[in-house]
Amino acid sequence: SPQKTSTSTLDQATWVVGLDDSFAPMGFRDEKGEIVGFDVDLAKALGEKLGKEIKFQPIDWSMKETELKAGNIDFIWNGYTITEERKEKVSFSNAYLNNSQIIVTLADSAIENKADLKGKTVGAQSQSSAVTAMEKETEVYSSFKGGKAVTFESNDQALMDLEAGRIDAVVADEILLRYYIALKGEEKYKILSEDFGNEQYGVGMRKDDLKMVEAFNKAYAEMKADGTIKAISEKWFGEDITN
Amino acid sequence: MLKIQGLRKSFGDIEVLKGVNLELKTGEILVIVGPSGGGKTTLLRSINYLEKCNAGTIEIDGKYLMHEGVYASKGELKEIRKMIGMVFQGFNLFPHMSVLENIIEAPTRVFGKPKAKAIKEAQDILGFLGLTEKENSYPFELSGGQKQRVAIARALALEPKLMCFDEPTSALDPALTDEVAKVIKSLSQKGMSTLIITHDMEFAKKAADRIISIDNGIIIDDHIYDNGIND
Amino acid sequence: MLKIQGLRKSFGDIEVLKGVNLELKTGEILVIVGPSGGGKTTLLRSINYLEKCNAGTIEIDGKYLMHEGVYASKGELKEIRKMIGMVFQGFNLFPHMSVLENIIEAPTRVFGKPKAKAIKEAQDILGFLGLTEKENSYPFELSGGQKQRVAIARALALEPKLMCFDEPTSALDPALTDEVAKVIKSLSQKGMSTLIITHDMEFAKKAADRIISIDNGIIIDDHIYDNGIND
Amino acid sequence: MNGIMGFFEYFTMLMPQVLHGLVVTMQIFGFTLILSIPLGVIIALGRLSKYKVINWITGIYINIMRGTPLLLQIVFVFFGLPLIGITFGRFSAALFAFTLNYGAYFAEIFRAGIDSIDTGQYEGAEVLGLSPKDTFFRIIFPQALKRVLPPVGNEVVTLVKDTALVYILGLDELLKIGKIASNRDATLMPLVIVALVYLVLTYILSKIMTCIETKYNYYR
Amino acid sequence: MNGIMGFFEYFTMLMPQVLHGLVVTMQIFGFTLILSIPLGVIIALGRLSKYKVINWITGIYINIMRGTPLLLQIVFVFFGLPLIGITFGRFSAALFAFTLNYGAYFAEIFRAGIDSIDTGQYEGAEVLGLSPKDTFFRIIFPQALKRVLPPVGNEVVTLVKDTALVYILGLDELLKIGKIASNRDATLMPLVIVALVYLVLTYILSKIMTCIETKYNYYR
Ligand SMILES: Nc1ncnc2c1ncn2[C@@H]1O[C@H](COP(=O)(O)OP(=O)(O)OP(=O)(O)O)[C@@H](O)[C@H]1O
Ligand SMILES: Nc1ncnc2c1ncn2[C@@H]1O[C@H](COP(=O)(O)OP(=O)(O)OP(=O)(O)O)[C@@H](O)[C@H]1O
Ligand SMILES: [Mg+2]
Ligand SMILES: [Mg+2]
Repeated sequence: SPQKTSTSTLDQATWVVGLDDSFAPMGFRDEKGEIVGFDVDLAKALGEKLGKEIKFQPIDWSMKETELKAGNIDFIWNGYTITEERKEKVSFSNAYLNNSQIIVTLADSAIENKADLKGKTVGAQSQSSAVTAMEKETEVYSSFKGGKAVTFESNDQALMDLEAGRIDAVVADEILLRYYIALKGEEKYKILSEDFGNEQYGVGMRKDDLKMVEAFNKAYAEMKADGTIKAISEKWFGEDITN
Repeated sequence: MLKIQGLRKSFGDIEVLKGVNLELKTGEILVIVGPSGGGKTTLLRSINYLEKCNAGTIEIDGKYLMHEGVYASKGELKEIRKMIGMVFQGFNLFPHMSVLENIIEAPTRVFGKPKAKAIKEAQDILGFLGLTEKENSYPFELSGGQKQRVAIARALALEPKLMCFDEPTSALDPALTDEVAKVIKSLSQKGMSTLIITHDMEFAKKAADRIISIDNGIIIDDHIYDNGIND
Repeated sequence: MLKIQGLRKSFGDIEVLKGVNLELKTGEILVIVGPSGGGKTTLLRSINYLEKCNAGTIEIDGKYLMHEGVYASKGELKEIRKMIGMVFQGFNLFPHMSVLENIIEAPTRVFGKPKAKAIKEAQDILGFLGLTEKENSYPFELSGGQKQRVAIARALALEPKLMCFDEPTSALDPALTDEVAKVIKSLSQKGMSTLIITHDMEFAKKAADRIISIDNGIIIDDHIYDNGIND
Repeated sequence: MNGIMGFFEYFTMLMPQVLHGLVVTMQIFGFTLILSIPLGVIIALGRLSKYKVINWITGIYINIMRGTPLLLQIVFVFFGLPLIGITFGRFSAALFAFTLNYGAYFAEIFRAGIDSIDTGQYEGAEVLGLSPKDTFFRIIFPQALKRVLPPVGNEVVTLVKDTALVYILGLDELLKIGKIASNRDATLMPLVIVALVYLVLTYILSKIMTCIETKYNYYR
Repeated sequence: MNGIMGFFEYFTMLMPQVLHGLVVTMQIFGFTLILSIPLGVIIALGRLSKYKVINWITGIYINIMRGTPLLLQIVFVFFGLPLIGITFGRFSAALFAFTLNYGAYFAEIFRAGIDSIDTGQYEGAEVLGLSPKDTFFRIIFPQALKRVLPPVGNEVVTLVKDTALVYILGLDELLKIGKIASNRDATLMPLVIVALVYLVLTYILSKIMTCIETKYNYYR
């Protein structure tokens, strides 16, 4: 196996951060085509602190763990939700951001709570943690029209479909969804008070590279303490929402 | 029946027909001979509106196919062409149809003959052309002479007023050639007018009422031969 | 030169050659006539190894193309075939090559003639076949007889020991036919043996040393005509 | 996923999902085929028409359809048309885009096939007095059909694989099922399985095409 | 994105990225073309070979390549081959998979073209004593080339659009650039722009193909 099991990422001079460059505002491309975002700034800060050269490698999100395992990238760092399933495949850093799976409908929708979703078409991003979160609430999930969610390549497409009236609600990461709603006009949408639970973002590293995980957590804590993290969070979200 | 005056046709720079004049009476059999490349095929194709000519007049059975360089309307063209039959130098059989299907296609589709009647007539024609055994063969299974006879049969089944043959006996043996001459003669007695291109002088003399010669795009000899029947 | 014994060939159920025996001397010109569908083309194609026969012996210039139903080895076949020339009923010209290119292809590629020499010789042949003006034309621009003459020229340029013609004059006028007969005769005096299929008895008598007839897959008449030169 | 045993267990587990994906794939495939082939014939006729306008319009249509990615066409039909008030269902949108796209491809194939028929065949039909309609449907088209069978076969096989593009509409076709499972279980195994399913599918289709081609071999 | 003014501003802003994507697209396109056409000729010869083994192997190769989605082939080359110790770079992996895949498609096209040449042409060459090599390269292949130009043109246009599949390796080709921008700005405008770029690209390519076809029109 080509996995770099014997050596630790920590020993490398260059770190490759894998990200889906369409994942605003965590990691995406700006108008000039530069890779930017909250997670990108975090990674850069970490690299500076530890004296590592940071490279960003865009990947297809559906290939992320495969990319990590194959050694093409060293981190999955892109609004990567910590789940039990994923823990079996990667080692997570400590959680650094809280997030919830919120439900959005059009402003004039009659849907007020999860129970109202019965028999309705619900959209989400394919292979996102939103799907995992919904699947956990089996009863609600199976009450959807078709017995499951309709999954799209991106949250943007799910929202477009919502506007076209072919789906009745979208479930997604709060952080991502708020970004889109801000773009498309807040007045068009309604965010329900109920959600599909809280979860946390972490950084994925190779499963057996505990040395790296330890070093990561230590460095993060120091950056949190010295205000680096706070500054970045304020830049992207207007306030410090990190752990 | 057929009257051609001042017919001119060029391919690019080369003028192939240089003012052809020709007259054919009803029931007459006219043979056109002449050296290779003289324009015989082009003339026959022009009469069938397969080549567009540059100038001249073509009158068929009192109707103008072309009048002083101007072609008839689409509807008229269609009517005129229905009267003409043609056997190509290259046969142009339909490869996906059997011998019989090739022959009955036009009688049934164009003239609305009942299929059984068309088949019966086709079999008669195939009979005296010695092709009875091949009626269900496809063109690719035929010898050169067999293909040629099918092409003749297909044209005959149309019972046209004016029939054009381009080298109809090039692949036929003398016995069959005689047979074809006989068929043409008997049809001409029933009123079919015939134009034949051939290099086979034996055949020409057997079939023709009159033989003319064309060379270098012009009729050079209007009366090589005349069997005297028509005059 | 050529010796065929007991040659048999079937297409599916139909036996087309039913035990053909034939002998051709060096320099002899043999004309094969016979009714359409008799198996003439098939015989010629068999000699050129374009059809695989079922039984019999074909011996060419002392070498066995086929010996009692067994074909020669690949290498031998190649050597034997280099000696034979063939003009097809359907010409088989190469459409993407000009007349001149069609003719010089084999001399330059197979026999390694210098290009200038091959062109010179090709132009000579085109000259006495009346095609000088067409040397740069492509096959689709030629009339039927012109194509046929190019096919003849292409085969002649090979200077084969044994030449096979399948209806070489079907599209030629009498003057050209005579010309072709003359060319064949003069080459036969230089030692070329010739097999000709034709329906044109005039041409046959002018060219042939001997005429035989084939019908229904068997040689039925070994001496229709003999000009007495060879015997 | 250890060894052959693991493969079979995994295979059995995955099968129901794969079958579900297969059904979606086959639906898009089948309906597209049924709709786009006649469309292709019509467009091909337009392309060959002597009326300049029809000629020109069908030409532009073909160029646009073949000149832009099918994925984008699906996106425009599904997400774009609602902006101007035309809303398709998920499946109908996919079908609509696929039919328009494949209609253009088939049109080009048919046009080329029809063009390849020797002029002698037209002339033969013309001097027999056959109507343009008869000439086309009884003489030219049957012969063209034989010639276009191989390229049509190619297109059919491509269509099977192109159905995967409906993932963009949230339809769970074969490949998407495989990608989801591959990502979930961090193994390439589901993709291997999906590849095998495609292989079987295309194999069957090409056998069918060969059968049809053999049927047309009665003449040369 | 208000009106025509907005479009032009947006267009200008997006252009540098689009150009970057175009470069990636054109690289994959160009290299694949250069490598896969000769490969296609070789495989086609194998397919027509009288040696059963070669025939059979090339047949299987073609069936696998055409029978499974190119996307999966890319995934297998990039993620699968490292498992058996063969590691490609991102771009080389893409190129390798594309070449293998398009080689198979071109092979089928060439084979069909060669098959379509009349047996009379082989016979004509044979009785002239031309070697099999000369027969192929001087008589058959030049004529086949003329006939395969339209299907090759189709494949070339398809290739331009298929380059979009390298998104799976994270390469920033044209379509991905469009999708990212569309996603970021929550508008379909970038996709419209990308579609136009594809249209221009394929238009230029088909003009080039038409030129080449015209060059071959000197004979019929
Ligand atoms: N491919 C084939 N399949 C079936 N039958 C065939 C095939 N080729 C030839 N035949 C048959 O074999 C017989 C002999 O054909 P061949 O071409 O040798 O005749 P031919 O003597 O050259 O006649 P022609 O003077 O008309 O050219 C014919 O009856 C023909 O129908
Ligand atoms: N499509 C074409 N392009 C250029 N020249 C052509 C074309 N068709 C015919 N020609 C030329 O026109 C002339 C007359 O051709 P045509 O076929 O009418 O001759 P023909 O009298 O039928 O000869 P043959 O007896 O050899 O069949 C020939 O010199 C020929 O080369
Ligand atoms: Mg002629
Ligand atoms: Mg014959």
